[in-house]
Amino acid sequence: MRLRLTEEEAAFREEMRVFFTTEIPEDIREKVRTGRHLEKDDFVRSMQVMNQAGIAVPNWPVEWGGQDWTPLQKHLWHEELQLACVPPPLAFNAGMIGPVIAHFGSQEMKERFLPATRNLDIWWCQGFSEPNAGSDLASLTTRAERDGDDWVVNGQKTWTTLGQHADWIFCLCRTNPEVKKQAGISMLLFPMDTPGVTLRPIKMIDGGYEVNEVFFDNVRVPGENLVGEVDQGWTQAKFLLGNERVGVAPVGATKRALATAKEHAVQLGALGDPLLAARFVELENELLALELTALRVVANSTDGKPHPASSVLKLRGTELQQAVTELLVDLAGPFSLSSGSQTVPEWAAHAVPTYLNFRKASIYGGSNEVQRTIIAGTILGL
Amino acid sequence: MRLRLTEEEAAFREEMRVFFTTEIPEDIREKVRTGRHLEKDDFVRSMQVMNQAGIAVPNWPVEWGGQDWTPLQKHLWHEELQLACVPPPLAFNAGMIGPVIAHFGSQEMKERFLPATRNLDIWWCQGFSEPNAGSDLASLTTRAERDGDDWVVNGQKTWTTLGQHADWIFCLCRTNPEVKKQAGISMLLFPMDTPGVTLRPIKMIDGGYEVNEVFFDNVRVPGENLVGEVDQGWTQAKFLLGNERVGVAPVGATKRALATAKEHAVQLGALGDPLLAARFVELENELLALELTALRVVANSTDGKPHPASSVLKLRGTELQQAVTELLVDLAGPFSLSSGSQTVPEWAAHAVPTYLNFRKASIYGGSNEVQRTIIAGTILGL
Amino acid sequence: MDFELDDEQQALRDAVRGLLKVYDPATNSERRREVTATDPGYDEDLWGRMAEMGLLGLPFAEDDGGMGAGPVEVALVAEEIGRVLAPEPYVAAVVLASGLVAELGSDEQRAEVLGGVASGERLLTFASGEVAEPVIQGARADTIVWEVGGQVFLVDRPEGVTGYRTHDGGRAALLEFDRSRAIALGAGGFVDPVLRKVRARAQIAACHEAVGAMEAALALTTSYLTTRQQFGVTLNRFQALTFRAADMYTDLELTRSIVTWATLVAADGDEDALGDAAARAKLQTIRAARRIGQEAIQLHGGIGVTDEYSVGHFTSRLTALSHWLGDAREQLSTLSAGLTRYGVLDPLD
Amino acid sequence: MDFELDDEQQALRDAVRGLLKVYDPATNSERRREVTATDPGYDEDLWGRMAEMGLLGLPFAEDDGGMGAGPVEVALVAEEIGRVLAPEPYVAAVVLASGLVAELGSDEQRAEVLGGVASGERLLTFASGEVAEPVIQGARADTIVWEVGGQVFLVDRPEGVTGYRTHDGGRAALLEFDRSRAIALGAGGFVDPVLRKVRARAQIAACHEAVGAMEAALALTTSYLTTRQQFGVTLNRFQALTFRAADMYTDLELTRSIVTWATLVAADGDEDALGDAAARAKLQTIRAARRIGQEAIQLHGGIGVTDEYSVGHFTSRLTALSHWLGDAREQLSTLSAGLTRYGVLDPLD
Repeated sequence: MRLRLTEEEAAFREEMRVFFTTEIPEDIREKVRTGRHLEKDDFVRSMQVMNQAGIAVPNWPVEWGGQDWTPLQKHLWHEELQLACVPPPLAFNAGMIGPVIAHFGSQEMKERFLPATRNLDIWWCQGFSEPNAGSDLASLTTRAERDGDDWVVNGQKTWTTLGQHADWIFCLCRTNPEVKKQAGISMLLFPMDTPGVTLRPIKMIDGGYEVNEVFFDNVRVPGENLVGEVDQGWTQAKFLLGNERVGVAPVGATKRALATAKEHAVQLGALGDPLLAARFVELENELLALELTALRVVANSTDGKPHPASSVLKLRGTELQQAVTELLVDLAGPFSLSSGSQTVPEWAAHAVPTYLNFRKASIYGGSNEVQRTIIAGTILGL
Repeated sequence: MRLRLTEEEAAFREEMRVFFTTEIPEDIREKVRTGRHLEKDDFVRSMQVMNQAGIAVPNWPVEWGGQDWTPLQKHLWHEELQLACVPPPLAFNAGMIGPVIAHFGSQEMKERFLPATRNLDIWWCQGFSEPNAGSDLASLTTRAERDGDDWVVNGQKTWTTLGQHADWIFCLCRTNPEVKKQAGISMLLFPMDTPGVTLRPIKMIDGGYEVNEVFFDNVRVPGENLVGEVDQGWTQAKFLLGNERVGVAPVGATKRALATAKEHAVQLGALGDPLLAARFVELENELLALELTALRVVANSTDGKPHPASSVLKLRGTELQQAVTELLVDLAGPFSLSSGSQTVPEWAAHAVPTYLNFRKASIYGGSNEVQRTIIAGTILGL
Repeated sequence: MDFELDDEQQALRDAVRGLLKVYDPATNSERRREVTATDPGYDEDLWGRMAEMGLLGLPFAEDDGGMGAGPVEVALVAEEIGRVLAPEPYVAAVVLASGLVAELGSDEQRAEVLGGVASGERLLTFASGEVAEPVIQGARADTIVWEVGGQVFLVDRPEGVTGYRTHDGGRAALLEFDRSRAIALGAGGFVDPVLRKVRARAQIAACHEAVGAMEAALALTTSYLTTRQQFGVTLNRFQALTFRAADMYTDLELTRSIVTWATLVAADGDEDALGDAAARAKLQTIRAARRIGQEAIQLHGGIGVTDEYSVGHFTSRLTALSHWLGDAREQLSTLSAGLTRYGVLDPLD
Repeated sequence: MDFELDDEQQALRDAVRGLLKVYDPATNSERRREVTATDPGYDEDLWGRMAEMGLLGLPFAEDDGGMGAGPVEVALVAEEIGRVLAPEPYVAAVVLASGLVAELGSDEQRAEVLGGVASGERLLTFASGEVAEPVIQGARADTIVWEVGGQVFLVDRPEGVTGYRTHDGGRAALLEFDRSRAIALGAGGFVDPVLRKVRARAQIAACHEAVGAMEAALALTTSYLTTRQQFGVTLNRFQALTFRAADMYTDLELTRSIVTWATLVAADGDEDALGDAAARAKLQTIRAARRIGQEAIQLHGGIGVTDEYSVGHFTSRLTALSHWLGDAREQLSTLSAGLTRYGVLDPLD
């Protein structure tokens, strides 16, 4: 057992810290810091700076731009990034389709897509969930039918996050309705401006736009845009969702949000209230326990597969993330109603919209009910 | 809508308060007040004083010693009794078998048992749960077989509360194994000293004895001791368990316990701690909301049937009862370890044993899981 | 003790429910969105119909142009408003601001101001000079009931106030009075006890609005659980979800009890008891509102966080009601201060 | 950063586990009951075998007759003790009381006292003169390490002390010193920093004991859920129950992380950081212990509250550990006081 980082690890961490706090444009980081809306261009600029330095997609194979880092280094990279208010590399590119193409795609497909994907020249979106297939993803009904060398796609996706910015979609389609539902699914790639693709943004409870419905009406997709083999989509989706759970606990960002809340409380002179102080102490402590658990998990993951305890990180991580937004609402108190005002501090005006928006954290990306099911089943054998 | 008690109701309440605080022996009430162990004789003396005054079994039919009280009067009787630290009339007699005999029994059976039951000349115990039939009561396997006019009982019961004091048992037995499990059950009455009955006390986690296992080895029961009709036992059990949920929320006793805890906190000079004060406020408030809910339920129950919301009372009532025992443990702090000591206040020495013992409150008499199932199913239609 | 509405009260409730049915998310999910999209954020025609029904003058004396009704009637209006999230500023305008005029105004002030309130022609709101709290409908109200230093004045709305949209779809503004003409209500002077009393009544009415909203949020949730399919069955087959709905129901019923009790305390007229009862009702409401608001969204999944589906709006409104007129901190501090003044807490004494 | 035991540590853990297997509730539910039924409430033969294995001198310098091991080794012994609820007073006697002697004693005192501790011949315990807290094994201990006014003394156990059984099956006593001969440890004087350091180490060891107990309580519970039948199926078919087991696991893992980290802080030797880390580990342990202790009983149903089945004993022991060496109030107050001294809390700095 060992508490400290090695000298190399500490140096690596410092290098990341310096990079993120000096190389990523300050205007972008300030937006993240104050919880303001990020434009598409903010994500692109930030990711391209990282890609330039070769650290946009450390989890990818080295030959495709990844890094031969230890799990701890990847963790440090991710934590420092969050603490420095850097927008994380776009998950759909860096965490989802990139690794899938690198693992399942042909050499042609890799060459065609991976460089553009890690540089955010292509903005990907995820075509997985459907109106009647949320947690029960495998029951999806969007179908792709062979027509010569092409596929013709019909159906509908929903909860397509940031789809309004997307250039391409990776889309799970039913290619064989005759077999067990998991066995008849394939993954297709196609541009969002293909004829027959329609996107409808869904307004969120905080007034913003993040998710979309996407409709497919006889969308023609060339056969070469099939990832890997026909009917291999479920395997690819499981691979992808496993990757999605890496770094799922937003520890760094939540720590930063909690420290910022503490600054507000000090400014308000509110920390003299022992009940409020106790609430900070309990949250900081749970967050510390979570961070240390994340470190344990990265320290023990050897084969790159997601540790089953990553469900613990997602579950408690989103609970704590939400608890901090709740704390900010209570800190704003009566001023939390001033959500549209210019006369209260920005954080207080944002408090309730952010609180409401972050209810999604325990729903998206595998709801907390799904995480509990995984913990009970996979870890506890129940 | 009306806030106040009517003059008559207020007078009734005062009458109960005076009776309980002057007629029930002080030594018994002091035992309840300090959480000391009650002997069999304490229950008997207390109930006999009440029976003498005609108020031991107000829920029974008037001709058998009950009272023609309104639901509110019954509620006031029950609350005042708890606030005055009077041991409640033995539930197995007053709340369970008495009403069952009065409702289902023959005239002979009523005359034979009811007067002795309400005077606690017979101490009844309940033979319902079995090792493999807890929450799933209907799957019981203790069987009663016809032998001439008699029944012969074989099997085992468990969780028989205070069975060590019992003179008689009311016992659910399977009389027809061929039909649907609910349809083949009958209720038999027999003395605990019948040959073939063996009782084994189960030690509780706090070191006391409350529950027992009861074994039946060819126990011969005369046919006249069958309650009502053969195979009517499930109906009788549901009737009984419905009654059991009346007055299930131990509001008065919990209020008293919380007020006593507050006295201890004041004596310790601990209420200056805002966190502790807030905990008292929150508990008192939830308890107030519970009491007012109990009042709403009694005010609206017209036909004597248990209101479905009684599951709410049992659920939250036991949660709050447990929360108060937990508060006392924390109040005792380091002294809570002195559970066997003579040198700390009695309440502090009792704190943890009581806390551990009262974990039963959310298990016995229909666990909180059963109550949530009832609320979700019966009330919410889920 | 009796917690049931009498026949007349039930008739009033049915009438109010009928009037507000336009906002019912089950039958018309668009109407509230339309109304809250443009200033003043509520339906002035509907406000006029509420006036015609007598709702805007409900708690005022008949001599002042009101209906002479009591807290129970006000409570049931507030609860119906909450049930459909009607954006009309009933509690702020009628119960709080106009309530102060009814208590403190001279005969002339009451006749003039309350007459206009009851007829729907004049919108009042309340502002405190001490705290820069958001003023509900501060940019639309005709007259501000302004409390400063424990005294209360009538002030015309300043010119050129710009309001803003609050997260729950309402409207608020920050008001600054600069050489505005302020007229003392009645004889003037320090009126802290009256301020406390009227604020407590408004707190209780706001709690009823929250109870209505919680009941509706739970109903939406149970309905969703019985219709939404996942893994080939409806969601109510998942025990972990139904148990959470059971806990929501338990929270709702306990809150309904304590809030109704507080209304009866208000009706009973004991002013000492009123402040305590309001603090208790508010604390319980705040706790239940947070749990129910969060669970209602979670049990809906993805659509719960969209603007298109109504459940998130309930959570937003419940959050607003929890922080308006005193948040949990205030109630805890009030009740903690009184903790040693009694032993057992007895609602029947 | 590395949270794994090395090979030597794993070997030690396996040896301790083997030694304590007599108490494993899965294989021998009676042994602990027998041992705790009669004074001194622990198995003196087993204590002797622990001495032979070197466990009782584990953290002392080799020159003092010890093994020169560190906090990690102590932690794993404590965790094994917790896992089977072994009633041997390891943390109180070895980590706390003897830990003070090791830090403060003169060469002669260390040689004499610690030698006896390590060989199992002399039982030490700790008593504070300030607080009339229960003294673990106060009626059996040969020597009391007595803290009064920030100074620490060695005192022989007074004659005629009567102990009592604590709710968790242990033994404690109230000690009164009346003209007892007290010998200052080492040079004497005020040694608050050392007291804080040794107490922090004992707190962390107690947390490890709790982690072991929580792990075992969860294992008992999951095993029960997969075997106990109700309504024709095993209990693990009830989603509401399995979700609660998942929350127990989450609590356990988070606690294990923070407690292990605190041990590494102790091993690292930074005394400023140590007190803070111990408070954090203790607070998290107290919170998790309550939830896991309560849920373990509830998920067992009726047998959970019996003395015959072991799960309730785990809850009892977890409650004792939560209140011993500083309850939640103390940790909250310590940590609240330091809240503004840092921004982001960083365990890697």
